[in-house]
Amino acid sequence: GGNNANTDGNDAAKGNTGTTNTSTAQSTATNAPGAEVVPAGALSEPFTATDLSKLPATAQKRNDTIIVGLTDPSGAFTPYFQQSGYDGNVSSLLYASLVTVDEKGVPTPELAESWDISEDGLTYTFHLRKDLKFSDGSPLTADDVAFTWTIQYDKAYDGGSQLPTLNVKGGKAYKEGTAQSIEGIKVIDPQTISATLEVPNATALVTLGSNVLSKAYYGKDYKFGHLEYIKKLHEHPLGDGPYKLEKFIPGQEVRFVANENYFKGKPKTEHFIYKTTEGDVWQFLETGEVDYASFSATEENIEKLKGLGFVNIIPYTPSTYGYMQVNLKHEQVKDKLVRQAIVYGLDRQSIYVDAAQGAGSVANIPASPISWAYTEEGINPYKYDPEKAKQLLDEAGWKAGANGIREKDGKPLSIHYLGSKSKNTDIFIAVAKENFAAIGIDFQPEVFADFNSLVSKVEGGDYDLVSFSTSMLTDPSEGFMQFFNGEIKDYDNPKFIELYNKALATTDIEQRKVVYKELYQLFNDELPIIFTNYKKTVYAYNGRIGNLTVSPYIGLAGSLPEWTLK
Amino acid sequence: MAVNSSLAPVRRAGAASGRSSLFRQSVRRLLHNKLAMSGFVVVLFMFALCFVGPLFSPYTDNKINMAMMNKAPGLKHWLGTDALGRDILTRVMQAGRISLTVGLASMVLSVFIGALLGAVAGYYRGVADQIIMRVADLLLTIPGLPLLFIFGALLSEWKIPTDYRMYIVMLMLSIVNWPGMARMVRGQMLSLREREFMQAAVVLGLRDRRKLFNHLLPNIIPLLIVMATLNIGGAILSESVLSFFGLGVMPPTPTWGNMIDAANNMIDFQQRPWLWIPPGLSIFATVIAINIFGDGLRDVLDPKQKR
Amino acid sequence: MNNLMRIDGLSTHFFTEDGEVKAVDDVSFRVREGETVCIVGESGCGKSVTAMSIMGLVESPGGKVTSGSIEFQGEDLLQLDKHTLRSMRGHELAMIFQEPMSSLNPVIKIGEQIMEPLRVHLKLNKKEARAKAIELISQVGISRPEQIADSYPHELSGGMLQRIMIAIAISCGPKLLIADEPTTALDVTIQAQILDMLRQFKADSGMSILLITHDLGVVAEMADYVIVMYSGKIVEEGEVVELFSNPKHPYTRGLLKSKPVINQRQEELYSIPGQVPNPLELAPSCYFHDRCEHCMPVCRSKQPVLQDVGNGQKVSCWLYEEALIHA
Amino acid sequence: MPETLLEVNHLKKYFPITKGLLNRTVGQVKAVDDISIRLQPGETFGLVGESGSGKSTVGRTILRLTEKTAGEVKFKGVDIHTLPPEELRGLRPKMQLIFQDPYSSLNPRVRVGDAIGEALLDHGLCSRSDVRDLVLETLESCGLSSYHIDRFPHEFSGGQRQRIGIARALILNPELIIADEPVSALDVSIQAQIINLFSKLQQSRGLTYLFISHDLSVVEHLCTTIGVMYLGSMVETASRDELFRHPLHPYTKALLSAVPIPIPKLKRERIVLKGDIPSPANPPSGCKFHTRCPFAEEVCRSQVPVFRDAGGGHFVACHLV
Amino acid sequence: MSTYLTKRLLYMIIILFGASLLIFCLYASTPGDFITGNIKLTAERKAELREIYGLNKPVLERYGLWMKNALHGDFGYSLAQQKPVLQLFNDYIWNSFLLAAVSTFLTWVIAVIIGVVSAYKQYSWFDTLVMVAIFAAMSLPSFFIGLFLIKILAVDLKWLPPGGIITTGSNATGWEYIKEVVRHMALPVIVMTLLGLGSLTRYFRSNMIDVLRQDYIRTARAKGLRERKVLFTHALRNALLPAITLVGFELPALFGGSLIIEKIFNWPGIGQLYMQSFGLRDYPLLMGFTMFIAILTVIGTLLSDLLYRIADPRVRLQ
Ligand SMILES: Nc1ncnc2c1ncn2[C@@H]1O[C@H](COP(=O)(O)OP(=O)(O)OP(=O)(O)O)[C@@H](O)[C@H]1O
Ligand SMILES: Nc1ncnc2c1ncn2[C@@H]1O[C@H](COP(=O)(O)OP(=O)(O)OP(=O)(O)O)[C@@H](O)[C@H]1O
Ligand SMILES: [Mg+2]
Ligand SMILES: [Mg+2]
Repeated sequence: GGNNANTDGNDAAKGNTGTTNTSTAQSTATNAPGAEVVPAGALSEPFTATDLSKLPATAQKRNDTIIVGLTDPSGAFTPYFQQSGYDGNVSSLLYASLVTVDEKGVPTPELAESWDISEDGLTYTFHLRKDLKFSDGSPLTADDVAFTWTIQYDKAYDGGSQLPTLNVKGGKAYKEGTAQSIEGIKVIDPQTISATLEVPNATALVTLGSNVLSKAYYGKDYKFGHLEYIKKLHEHPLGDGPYKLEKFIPGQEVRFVANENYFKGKPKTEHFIYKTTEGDVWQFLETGEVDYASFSATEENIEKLKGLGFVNIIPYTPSTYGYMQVNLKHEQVKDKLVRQAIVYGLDRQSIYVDAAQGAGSVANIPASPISWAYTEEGINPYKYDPEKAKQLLDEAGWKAGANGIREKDGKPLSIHYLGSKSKNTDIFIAVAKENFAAIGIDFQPEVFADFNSLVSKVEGGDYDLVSFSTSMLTDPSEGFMQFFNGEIKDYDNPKFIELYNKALATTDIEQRKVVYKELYQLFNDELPIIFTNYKKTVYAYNGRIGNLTVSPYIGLAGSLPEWTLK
Repeated sequence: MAVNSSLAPVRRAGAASGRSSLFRQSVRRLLHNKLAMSGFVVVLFMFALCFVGPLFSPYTDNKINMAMMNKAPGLKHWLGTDALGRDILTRVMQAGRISLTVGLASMVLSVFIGALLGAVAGYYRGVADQIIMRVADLLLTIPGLPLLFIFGALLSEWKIPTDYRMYIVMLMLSIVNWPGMARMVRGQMLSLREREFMQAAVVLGLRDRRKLFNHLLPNIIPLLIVMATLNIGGAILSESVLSFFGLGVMPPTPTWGNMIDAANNMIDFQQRPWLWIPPGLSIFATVIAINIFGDGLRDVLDPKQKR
Repeated sequence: MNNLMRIDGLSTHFFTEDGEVKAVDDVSFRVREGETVCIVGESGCGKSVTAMSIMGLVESPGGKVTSGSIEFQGEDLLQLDKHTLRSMRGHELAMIFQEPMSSLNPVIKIGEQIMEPLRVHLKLNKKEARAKAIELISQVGISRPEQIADSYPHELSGGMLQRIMIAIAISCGPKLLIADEPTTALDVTIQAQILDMLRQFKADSGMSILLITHDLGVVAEMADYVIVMYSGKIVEEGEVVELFSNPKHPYTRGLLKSKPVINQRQEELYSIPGQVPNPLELAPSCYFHDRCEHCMPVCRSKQPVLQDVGNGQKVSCWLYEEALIHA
Repeated sequence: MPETLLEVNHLKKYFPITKGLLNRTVGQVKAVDDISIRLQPGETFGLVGESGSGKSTVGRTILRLTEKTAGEVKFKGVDIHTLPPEELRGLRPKMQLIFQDPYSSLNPRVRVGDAIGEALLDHGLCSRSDVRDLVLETLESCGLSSYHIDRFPHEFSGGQRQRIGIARALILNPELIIADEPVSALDVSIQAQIINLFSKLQQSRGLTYLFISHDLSVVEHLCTTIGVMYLGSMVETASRDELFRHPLHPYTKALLSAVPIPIPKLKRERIVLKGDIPSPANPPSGCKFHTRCPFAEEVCRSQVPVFRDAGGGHFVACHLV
Repeated sequence: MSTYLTKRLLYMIIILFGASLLIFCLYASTPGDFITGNIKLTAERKAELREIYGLNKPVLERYGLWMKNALHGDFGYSLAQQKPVLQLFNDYIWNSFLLAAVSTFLTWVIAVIIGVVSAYKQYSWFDTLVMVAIFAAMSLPSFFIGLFLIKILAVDLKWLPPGGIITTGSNATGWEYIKEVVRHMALPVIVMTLLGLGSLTRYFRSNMIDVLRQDYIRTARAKGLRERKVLFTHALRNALLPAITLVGFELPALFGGSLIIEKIFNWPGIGQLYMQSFGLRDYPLLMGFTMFIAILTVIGTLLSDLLYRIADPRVRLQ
């Protein structure tokens, strides 16, 4: 998981595996899917280029190369060892995984043609395809998988992989150096491998079924407790994905060339390039320097993109949601009624939909509308209602005091808000200040340009509300992650824990759906965090590209091998 | 020599009248300098606009009005509205209050500190010089970014109201940013020291304070005016940099810098020039007016200048 | 002797914030070939401006030659185009300035500064120019010429610098050398050396010298013909012997009397009372009237004109005009 | 005979010569090399010599504007160079300096009234309320008008500026005035005014002058005793009449003959010195003047002449006398 | 032997030691560390990682360790980039240097020319126009000028590429490569030059005005030299003298990178890397870079003092 300093919504291939944060700053939440009313002008259907002749000559000339913009990757292209999600974007093209997820987030086979999960939900057995090869032609076997899993339990492992948190049996012993290998990992034959956990975990399938590192290449120099040698291999990756690394020019571009040993066959376009871009990429799309870019789905952006004539546009909803973390230790927001009043009293429609020009919608549960677990059944939409908010505050004992600010026991109702510096935060503060004043709450905002400073402040506990947004969520359980990684410690509702574990204990989707609905209703009422918004994005790409789809979970990587240039 | 205090006021008055006629003469010369006067008038106008103008605006409450967002200039909103439907003209005027105050205050402060330390170093030489200049060297090597963030964290820790933080940060920045100014003043000081009139001051047995303030300082004032007026644009803009780091003013309070920053994307830049032209022009007009006025002021303060 | 230069009705004015300064006002004189003409007069009377007007170096904007003609070898310098005038400057017309210390470029070596006019006007190549420059340096009486050529101005004393200035001025063999107070900044022994040198060059090359000074001792030593200026006007002119033995204008007389002379010690020196009038507040009158012992009512209201009073001497004073009228 | 006002004994002032980036000291400029002067109250001592011969340095070292290298300077019996700074400051009003260039010695941004009066205030010699009157009085005694008081230096002519410089010194009621070429930057007619002012002030206030100049005609007019310097050393000292009538040193003779006399076509026996004044950093051996002396002999090149009394208080340093 | 240089060098080293300690403490006391921002991690994992990276040790101990390694030439690995710090410098700094060097050079040349001409024609329309343009450039934020030029020259007119350092995917070498880089450099260089031009032009103009009043200019004219020669040989040399001191101060700026320009033009420079590392609290890289700049700053200060002594013949002997 990379430390997150404002990654921007405009980045191309967001959907990499494993290496992004659960939470990113609110500022990234420009875009959100349209669960609510879709405002006029926003895109609900894909749009096809109207006039390919307008395509700039630069883009016209390229016949076997596709260029996509990406924030500067650092060159640490070894999966599990990356500090930045952008390196993950690169490695997602270089490495295939055992299991992938479809556009609904449901696990589907990839390198593993099938898998079994034991009755108790503790043992996962993967059956690999035959004749799998790394890009150098060497075979990929269960030993490589075992090595990949094992190395993540090394004492010196400093990556952000979730695998160690799965508690594979014997992992701890290995890490402490008391065991030579991990008891729970068993290579059954060159095509079959299993892992046994200590407690059931529904996310284990995808976590275990991630990229595979070649033991012959990455494990050659491996000694327990010493992983420095891997750093030297970061810029010379050996993978099994659709593309091979051709050249990495720091700060400029990452060049790929098709991998003829890819198990699904060599990709249709020979060359692919990630070009380093920062922030606004309009100029690069307009001049044909990149073939593909994402924009927040504002009416203007869509208008302008349509006006270009040479791009296809597809609407897209990231699998994230925005929320405000509440400091449950503080008297004034400890009370559920106050939190509900805050939600009623905040004109979220204005902030996240109107001011965002339709590039967002209001969130009420900890899941993205595209998740298989998403539901609106029994969910209170908390429509903007200042009267209701006032009533709730009265009920909670906060009575109107001097100069319009409510008081209880002589203490004024003052909310200390933290946000990351961004245009959206500016809008939020402007509106919130007005909204809160209307219902008698004193609003004290503070903004931070620096994510680290913000987090430090939050860790210090000196806040009432702080805006965050999650990073990409694959499994619905990840929507509650902040309650388990220590970020939110003060919400102890036994019912929540019970339901959460129940949902993880089974891998049956229908069963899980039912549990999650209940969880969502609980959260919607209790509001241990305050839900704010979903983002809405569009992808625009060179009209010559065919077969392009973008998965919310794995981004371009899924369809990239199929892309063609007309 | 006896002091005859009863006579003092009378003589004072005489002296003062001599002075004031001289002052009047300077003012007259200033009034004669058309260019400088036009600069002065523009500065005055900017001040009037920003401090008095909003009183006549119906939009001073800065109410958010989603129905009116991003409207082009028209009868109702002379300079159009922003992304939250707020009146740009009103916001430009309100922004000017902060931008002008901050710009002038930080300019004056940094020039003051720089001049003081530079003067002391250049005048006393020796140990004071060594210490000041070496501290300056040290300060030059310190990166600004962590300093800013540490300031920010401390201010947040100490619960300084957000409205005041910018001023404190500006103050601290001026305190940190003196080395450049100080070096320049010191250089000037070193050459002034060698001038014959300073030798004369030694022969007369004048006190250091008088040498410093009555003889040396007046001679570096032209330099200070030039430096100060050149800095004003940077000072106004630096506020927006502070805002960018979350150390400046809190929204929805506008400043010229953050109003221009709001147009930091291709679409606003291209399609909504009314978002950035008014604040941009305001800064431009202020900077150029203050510089022109500064030049004029320097000429007038220079007893020799005759053009 | 032929006229080398003839100045007629020259006026040079400065347009300042406070008004128009008539620095040189209707001045006419001539310089004959091989002659040394001295201009004397108090500081600020327009001596330098006259010289600058001849060189075409009056500061612009601000200063302007408003009328008159400067005929040099039959050509009016004021009518020449910039290029021709520039090619004459430093070549046929050369000038030495008052302040040797500040008149040489501090960051350029002496040798190069001497070489410049040689290269521009005589089209010498670098080597020839340097050889000539070194020759010139030794010609002006400085030993170690090669070493001096490679030094910077600050490394030389004032007297040496002034000699370098002379070397530059005579380098191209000028017809007219204008020396604007060449010795004022120097001490007496060096002054004697320099004046000696000027005399010698004049004798060698037959050039004419227009020497500007306020020191009557220098005038007596150098001049053939003397012009006395006061407040932008010529008040008296004449052959040097005549003028010194029989000064007519009260100002000239005052000047001669106020100079202390060795072995002629007086208890108190004569001094002309009062101040030079403010050039901005000149009314039509004799400009010297408020300092003059012989001031008459007419002096206050009308300006006298330069009149020939015999012996080749001309005076601008009502005393003599009256005399003439009455005579 | 009244007590000695100023006593300068074997004063030396060497300036280091540094070179290059490293500021190495490569030599010394012997600007003043063993000079002794004795001044009685009411006397005027004239110091003449070529440019660069160290006249100004003598003056400046006496006043401790630069630190001496060796020797002793006693003002009314007090050794100025060992006095702590604050005491020295207290003594300053009693000994004043008048500069050669009246313009550069006045701060262009200080009104002349302030320039003249400020030292009074700093020395507590006068109350703030009385300063203006005193300044006006002094201005008038120096021949300036009261309306000049609030003007800036650039608004004055050279002669007036020099008067301001004199007024600035006089207002402190000094006993000694060192005048460093006070008239050499001035016009002839103004020069006369200033010289007259000097003698008038001496008469009315009993001032003592150390008058530095290179113009012998001026010195002759003002001074009672005259010292001639060459290359940092004194070569001749005598009373005025003695020196002008019987100059002994060849350099003095050359100086005298170099002064231009305003009589045209006067045929004079002039000694024009050849060559340049040698560098004080590298003075000639023996008699420092031998390189330019028309009468130099072998002995001059090798032996330093002794500064001795040639009779009747006429001191000279020359082998040939 | 004079001690001037030795003394200065000694001071320099002391200052650098002081600076390194101060800077290290500054970074250490900036809120948050490399682990803090990664809020996906559990508290236990965070503790584990801090142990691995040694972030839990006291500041002074960490500083000592850093200093020891640094004195041995080891500036460590970047935590975020997983590369040796020195290699990262090598990857990015030359790009920044290229941009800065070219634009600094242009800035100086143009500022000198404009300064000379507008001093020569003081108060002419040219002078006024230049002054207005300079103030305009000074009163607009840099991103703004950047956007403006991208919009006009790259997007609308398509004369110049909008960003980057080479054409994406290009394999050009030799002369072709140079041409490509030059084309890509054009826009950022223009913007940087515009930004730097203002104060320098004003500076040269006022120096030049002073110099043009000097007597030796009059002498040069009296020699009959061409006006151009008078201006550019006689006047300019003197006007440039005081500016020589500025040269030393430019040194750190040449390698410091420019955050905003690099960001707008997608230039792979050190400025962006520094900013990014700062956000991440990538201490080894931050320390390495800051000390590098500090060293350059100190050298630059010394250099500017020395340069002045070399450049002005009058100063040398004193
Ligand atoms: N650039 C200028 N602007 C305005 N007035 C000027 C300028 N140059 C000269 N003057 C005026 O012209 C008059 C004559 O000056 P000029 O320099 O010719 O005097 P001068 O006789 O050479 O004096 P000095 O002996 O001091 O050199 C003076 O009153 C002076 O004020
Ligand atoms: N601060 C200094 N540093 C080095 N050398 C100096 C310094 N001041 C004076 N000198 C040298 O000392 C010598 C004597 O200088 P001084 O100014 O006393 O001469 P002077 O007789 O007053 O000459 P002038 O008539 O030109 O004023 C000169 O050679 C000069 O170069
Ligand atoms: Mg003159
Ligand atoms: Mg002297």
